[in-house]
Amino acid sequence: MSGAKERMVARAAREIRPGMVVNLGIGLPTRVVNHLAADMPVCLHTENGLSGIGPTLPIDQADRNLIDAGGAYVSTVPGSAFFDSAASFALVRSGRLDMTMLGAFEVAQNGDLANWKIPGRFSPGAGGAIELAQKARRVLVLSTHTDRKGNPKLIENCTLPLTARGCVDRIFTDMAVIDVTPEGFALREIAEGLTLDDVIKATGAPLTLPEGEIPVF
Amino acid sequence: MSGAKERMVARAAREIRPGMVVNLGIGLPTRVVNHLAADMPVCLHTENGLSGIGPTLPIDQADRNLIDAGGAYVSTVPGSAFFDSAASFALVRSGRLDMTMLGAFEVAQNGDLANWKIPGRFSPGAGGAIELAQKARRVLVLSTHTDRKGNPKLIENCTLPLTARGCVDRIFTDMAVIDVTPEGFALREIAEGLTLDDVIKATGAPLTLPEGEIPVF
Amino acid sequence: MKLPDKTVPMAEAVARVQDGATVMLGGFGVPGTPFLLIQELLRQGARDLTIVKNDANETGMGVDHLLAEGRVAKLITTHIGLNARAIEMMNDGRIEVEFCAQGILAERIRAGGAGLQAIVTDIGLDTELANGKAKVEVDGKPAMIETALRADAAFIHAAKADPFGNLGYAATARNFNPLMAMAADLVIAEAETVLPLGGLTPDEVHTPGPFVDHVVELAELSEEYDIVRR
Amino acid sequence: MKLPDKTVPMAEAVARVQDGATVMLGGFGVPGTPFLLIQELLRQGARDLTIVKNDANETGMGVDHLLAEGRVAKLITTHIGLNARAIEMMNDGRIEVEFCAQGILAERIRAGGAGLQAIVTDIGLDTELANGKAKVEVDGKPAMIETALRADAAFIHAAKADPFGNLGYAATARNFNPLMAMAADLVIAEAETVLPLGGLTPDEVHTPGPFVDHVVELAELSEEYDIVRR
Repeated sequence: MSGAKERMVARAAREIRPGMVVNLGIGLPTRVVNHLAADMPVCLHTENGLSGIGPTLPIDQADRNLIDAGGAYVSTVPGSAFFDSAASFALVRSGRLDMTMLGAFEVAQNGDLANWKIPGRFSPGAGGAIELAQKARRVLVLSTHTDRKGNPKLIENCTLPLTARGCVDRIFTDMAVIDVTPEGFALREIAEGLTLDDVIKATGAPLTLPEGEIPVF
Repeated sequence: MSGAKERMVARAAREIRPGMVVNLGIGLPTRVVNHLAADMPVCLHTENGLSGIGPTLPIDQADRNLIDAGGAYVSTVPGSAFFDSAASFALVRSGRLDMTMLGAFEVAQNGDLANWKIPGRFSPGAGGAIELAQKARRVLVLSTHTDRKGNPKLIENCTLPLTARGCVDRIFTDMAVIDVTPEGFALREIAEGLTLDDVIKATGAPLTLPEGEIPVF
Repeated sequence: MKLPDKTVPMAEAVARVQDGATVMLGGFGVPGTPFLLIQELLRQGARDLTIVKNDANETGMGVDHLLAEGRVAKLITTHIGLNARAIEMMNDGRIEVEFCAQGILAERIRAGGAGLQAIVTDIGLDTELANGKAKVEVDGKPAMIETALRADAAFIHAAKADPFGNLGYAATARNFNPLMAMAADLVIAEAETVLPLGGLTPDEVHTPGPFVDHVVELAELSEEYDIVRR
Repeated sequence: MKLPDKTVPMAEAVARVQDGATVMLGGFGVPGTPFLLIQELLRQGARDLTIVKNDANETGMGVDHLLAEGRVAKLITTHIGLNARAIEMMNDGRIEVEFCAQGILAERIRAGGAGLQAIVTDIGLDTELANGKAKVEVDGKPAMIETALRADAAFIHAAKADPFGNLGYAATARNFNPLMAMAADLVIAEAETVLPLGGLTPDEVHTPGPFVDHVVELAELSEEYDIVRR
């Protein structure tokens, strides 16, 4: 993982506050766990039926019946609980999930999120993403700032099928930390070594800038 | 309990077939359990959250947390399971309850049942009766043939608020065994010592009579 | 990471319940009724309450104390036949009573806890419980919409808990408790025993900790929890 | 009374599944997938199946065998991203795929198992998953009706069972299993261990016996149950 991505993940980890119940989506969000302090009072949830995720285990120590939603062999901690898929999403939909971190194909300036379907190319189904995006109390996106072709992922309007409307609160990329506000995207922080112009050029919608110096992460 | 009532209960017990899941309503139906053989393969269900009801216990052996829906202190058998009220009625509504035995204020000749409310006099709420009556695969009524004033409980049309429409399959009283058929009430058996005329007089709707001799219970 | 600690003194937890609140109470008869949380609610004086409970307990127990002190405006329930005061207050118009079929009350609470808006059922369609409820057809068959129920607070009685709020219930004391423990903005669990984290194995947990806000350990049980001698 | 015995040989249980049946399969990825029941279904030859499963397993495992042999007409699922064959067959129109939000699939199955006609939810209202579904308002807010799902048969994988059909699941192998075990006319549970009656305590039971029709003890597990080395 590049230094910029690693710093993005470390920065996102600082959003997690004591007492929270947090679901970390597959991919980059999962890595946030490596940046949490051992004594941090937090409960990690995975939608396939576990609250209190413990460390990921190497294959030779794995329990074949204990995985997270991404298929990684995880472990429990004192106070973990197992439950079925209905209870797992009951927790999500009823407001007991304080935060989720998700990947994105596109985020619109009004907070719309598209992260599950590229028609004609990639339609695996949304899994749990729709409920996580629509119902977590705070939805953070972790993503590269642009796609593989260099096109911006932060845009005025989503072109892909939506996961949920107006759901995204904050976006962490390898270039910036950006909030979704009633006035659209608001730049909060910028990655070390980049200029404001770099970020503006890589963003497909207007950016509100902070007053004074822009914090660096 | 009178001899006629005792024989009614014993007769009703013979409706329970091996392999069934059965819910016995509060009152007379509960007593059916005393007439089941010890090696009878059957599962008794109580709607407050237990499958596999064991014998009722005297107070000095009772577990304060283990009751049936009527408040009796019961026990478990090998293979009993505890569950919550939602799972308990899931079982009832989804067709997993083979039979229920319920009390009645009124049964109409089309199988309508009223057993939960006498407006202005007695309105405690229906508890689980509506779901038991509407969804058990076979609904049996155990009741005295007439009310305390001698008025028939088996009538042409219910006058009281319904528990469920057209739900009753068979009625056991202290006077007779009567089926609900598309043609109305059909007499199947008569209590020892009674005449056909006794039963007809105590019944508030026409009775189809069996061909040949009427079996006695 | 370690899991957060949610143990608090009972008075502090119950103080968050305001006048006019809707409060769910676990229990079916005696088993599972949170008698000591109810006593504390009574002591703190909240009034104009809407109570959601399977039954109204018996005279002199649990919900009946709240009724006797005039704290209850409305009762959402399935059966109040063992509480003559509740029936009398209903008949006199001193409390409003909303009756549900027992399993439908359970499902409405569960739906609230599961973040659903409603369930669709044919239970009670032919009865007066259908009055005033929206009717819909599903696959050509008639049914009705039973809206989800949520509460401002739920009082839960558990046999065992850990500090994170994982709960285990005893025998038929489970009943409505795990459903209500999902369905309120403020979920307070009283527990006969609070074990250290890990004291309940992940498989023993009936209610997962994320649903629970406060855990209160009971020093000892009151007589109300005892076997009822009739 | 004693509780009925529901143990049968696997071939006898699976023989009750007909061509054209809707079959629910437990599991989320490997854990909880009834691989040996699926193998037996494949061996017996039923075709034109509608399969309800969270995912399509991975290539060469579980559901994929049924796909490869052309036994599946329709798949009701949440995510098939790990099975290239399933995606290809969907894109080529060789199978029909109905996608659900994961928790809504769980709730639709649970509703079927709970004898409800439907649930009402706002999940996916703003997405293409809302297309063609009946919309309703609940308390003035928009929502939609998601109909209950039931199946002709459900294949369940349990860690422990008793002869009456009480089931216990291991860790995250629970997932959809207890929901599907309520929601089919024919519920067949394969179990790694079948204990005598009483071997599961009443509190250890995840699926109560009355929901289950047949219990099949597995002599040994196949490689498909093993840890996946990627």
